[in-house]
Amino acid sequence: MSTTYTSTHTSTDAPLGKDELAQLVAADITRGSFVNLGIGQPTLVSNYLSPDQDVTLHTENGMLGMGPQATGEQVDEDLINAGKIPVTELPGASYFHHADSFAMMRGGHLDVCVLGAFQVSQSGDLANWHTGAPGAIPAVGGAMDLAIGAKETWVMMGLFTKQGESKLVEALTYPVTGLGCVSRVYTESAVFLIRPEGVTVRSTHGITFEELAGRLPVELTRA
Amino acid sequence: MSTTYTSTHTSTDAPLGKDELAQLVAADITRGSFVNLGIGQPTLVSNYLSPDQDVTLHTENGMLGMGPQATGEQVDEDLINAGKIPVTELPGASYFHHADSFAMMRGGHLDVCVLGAFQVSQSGDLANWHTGAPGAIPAVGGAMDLAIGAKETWVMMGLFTKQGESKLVEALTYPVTGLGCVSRVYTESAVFLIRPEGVTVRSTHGITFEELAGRLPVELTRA
Amino acid sequence: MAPRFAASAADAVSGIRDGATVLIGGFGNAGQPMELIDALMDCGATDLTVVNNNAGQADAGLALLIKERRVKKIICSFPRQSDSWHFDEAYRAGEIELELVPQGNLAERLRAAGAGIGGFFTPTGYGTLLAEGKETRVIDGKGYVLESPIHADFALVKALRADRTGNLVYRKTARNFGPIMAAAAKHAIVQVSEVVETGGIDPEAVVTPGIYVDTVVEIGGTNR
Amino acid sequence: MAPRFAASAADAVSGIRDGATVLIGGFGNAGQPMELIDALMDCGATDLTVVNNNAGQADAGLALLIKERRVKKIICSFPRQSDSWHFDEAYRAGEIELELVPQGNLAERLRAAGAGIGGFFTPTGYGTLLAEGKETRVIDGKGYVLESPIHADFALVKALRADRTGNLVYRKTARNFGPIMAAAAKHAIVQVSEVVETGGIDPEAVVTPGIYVDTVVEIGGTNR
Repeated sequence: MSTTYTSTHTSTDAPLGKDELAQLVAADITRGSFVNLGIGQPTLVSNYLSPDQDVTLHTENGMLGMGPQATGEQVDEDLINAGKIPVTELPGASYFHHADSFAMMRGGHLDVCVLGAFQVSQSGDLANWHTGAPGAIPAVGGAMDLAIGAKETWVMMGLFTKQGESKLVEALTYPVTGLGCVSRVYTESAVFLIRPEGVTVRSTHGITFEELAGRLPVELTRA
Repeated sequence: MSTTYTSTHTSTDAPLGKDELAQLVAADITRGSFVNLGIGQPTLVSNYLSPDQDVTLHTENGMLGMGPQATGEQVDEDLINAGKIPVTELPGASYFHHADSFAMMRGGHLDVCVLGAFQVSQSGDLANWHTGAPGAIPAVGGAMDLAIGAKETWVMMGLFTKQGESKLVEALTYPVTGLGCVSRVYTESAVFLIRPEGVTVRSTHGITFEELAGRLPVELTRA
Repeated sequence: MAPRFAASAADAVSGIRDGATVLIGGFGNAGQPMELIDALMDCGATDLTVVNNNAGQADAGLALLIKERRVKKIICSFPRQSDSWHFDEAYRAGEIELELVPQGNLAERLRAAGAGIGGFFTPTGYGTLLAEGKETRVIDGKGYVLESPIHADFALVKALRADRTGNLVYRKTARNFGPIMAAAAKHAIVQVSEVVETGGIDPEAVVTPGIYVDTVVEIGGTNR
Repeated sequence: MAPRFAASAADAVSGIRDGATVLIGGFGNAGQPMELIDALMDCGATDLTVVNNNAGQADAGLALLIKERRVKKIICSFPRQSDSWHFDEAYRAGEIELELVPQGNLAERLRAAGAGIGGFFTPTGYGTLLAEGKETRVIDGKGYVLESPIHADFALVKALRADRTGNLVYRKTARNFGPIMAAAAKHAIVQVSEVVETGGIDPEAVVTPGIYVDTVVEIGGTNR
């Protein structure tokens, strides 16, 4: 299943907050999709999926039909998401073991996966598992499986580092998670579509297209 | 799990009938084994397994805990064995799909598999799927999976062709099903153990060891 | 996406075009999607590649597709049976291509397609005619053959029950190839005895999650 | 063979010797066989190779085994966590070997071991540091890495319920690595909340057939 988007460029005066960004991602998910929201920031997206979108959430630790975070009496240590947070079960859920769960991802059955990132390259290469810093203990989890498994991989991230450098880059300087896998990047300042022909800016937020083009080391076209 | 047998040679005056042979195989199966009996003649073995042997039968079309052939009202077209014969379900049974079922075999989880054969070589190579005759339409089914999957593969066959030639051979002339996989051969005239050091005759039936040694193209030792 | 609930078997298979690769479930009569196969016969699609354990029996179902020369190639483990006369005739006439695959490799190749595996080393078939021309490798002293996934356009599967999200359960040995075929095909078409509301199948007992199911048709019938 | 029903967790793990490879189920606390891990701690076996999704958390279970330097090597996907201080210390001291594996490859390598697959081509990890030194291949334009099965001597698994033949069912996301670890190990040791008579588990709903289960210990406990 593909997703739809407006083909004309839009803009807002202010950068997007994390919840606004999550709302934007949620609105872009096609009705009836099967979606994995990774861990951390992308899980916010689930707060903005409407029931009539009929989206089914997958968690790679073995479940389809995951419901909202569990509270109070609902908390059950046998029912957690990939971030090890207690969740709930919706009608129509199913459970399966880890090999079946990752087969479901690797086999291309999920429509969309939304992930965080350290960097994304203009050709859709993703870095989100390892800083490569000396002395850092590496941990990968399901990051590499998620990156290359779904029909579409979308990234949610801040566009700039604390030092003001672009995290959308010509070529990755962090270790690779997956090659050529990212098709969209959602940031507080802009939404990017990564296509074979190059990077398109779908919308800008608190920054003009021209300012953005001046700050990023990547050739951009306006949607 | 290994199986036990008497280490001294035994003999009977007459060749074994099919049911006697099945009874002999059944008696050799260690208590608590998981066993696949293929199709055709080896399925007779199930008639001679005693309840206190606690043997669990596997059928490669997706079941453990297969019971006896179904009769009358028991017949259910959704419950068949690998030979497509209606069977029954015993308490403790389980069902699984074809990939899981063959993974169970290929992964070496079955203790014994009993198969028919056209030929067995002195090194345990098995031929039982294809005559290789010109114009014959080949069909393999689960034969190659069964041959190499179980911890032990036993063969039940007539020792001689209609022309009187030995089916226990130095090297196969029929197309191979599996290499070095057979550890025992049960025939009407003798029971053979195939070991790295050679072929041992465990028992003779209606033929002396010397007569047997004279008729077979394989070096034999007496148990 | 929640599956489409088709009005009839004919409606369910209406998207199958000439030249398609079609997986057909079942082992013997157990799990054979007979109504879907009959509908495929009626819909006229030809030049098909079919994957099934067998190559048709007697004068029904897949055997009729073969009789009418609608199947250009069959991938199966056990074509020759006492009542496979239509296949036998087409094969001897050189009018159907046969790819013979050991049953466990057939199952694993389908599983690999659904699981995104690019190829795998299997011990089954090593040293046999069916490994000729294939890459082999000795790993830890044991011989293996490299086998590839079998991807397909459609799967025709019979299950016992579906819920409204497409979750499936099967019945006894009729499960056989159904789950792996549903996952290996781009579009899985499933006939069931009954459709129940969402929540009507225990989440612990779901065998095929709805993500693998695209079209469902309720046939009713004789299941106990 | 029907499984042995052990009198205690200590009895259940008593066969684990120095140098063994031990698979430990669980993802977070869900499906962690805590009583079996504690018993492994008490039994004294050392020089272990452990396979788990993580590398121990806080001051319990696997973390304590690592603290005591009983684990010479760990194969896992996610060692570094906020509370993985015992692993972090051992690792920085060069006193534990780490084999880092993407989670899906870890699961598939365990599945391959149980399924008799000699190796498989997976797209996960292609072009990354974790594929360095491994055989790669481009198949139909897509890059794959060759990965090998992970065989083991023992598996420690937590399930919800066993019957007397060893058939198992799990509970919700506590299923995770249990079924594939039970199949990948020579000897699967399973702790369950309850044991029921043979026939007490629906044959259609069995997740791990008893053929994979060698030792069962009933722990009772808090499962709902």
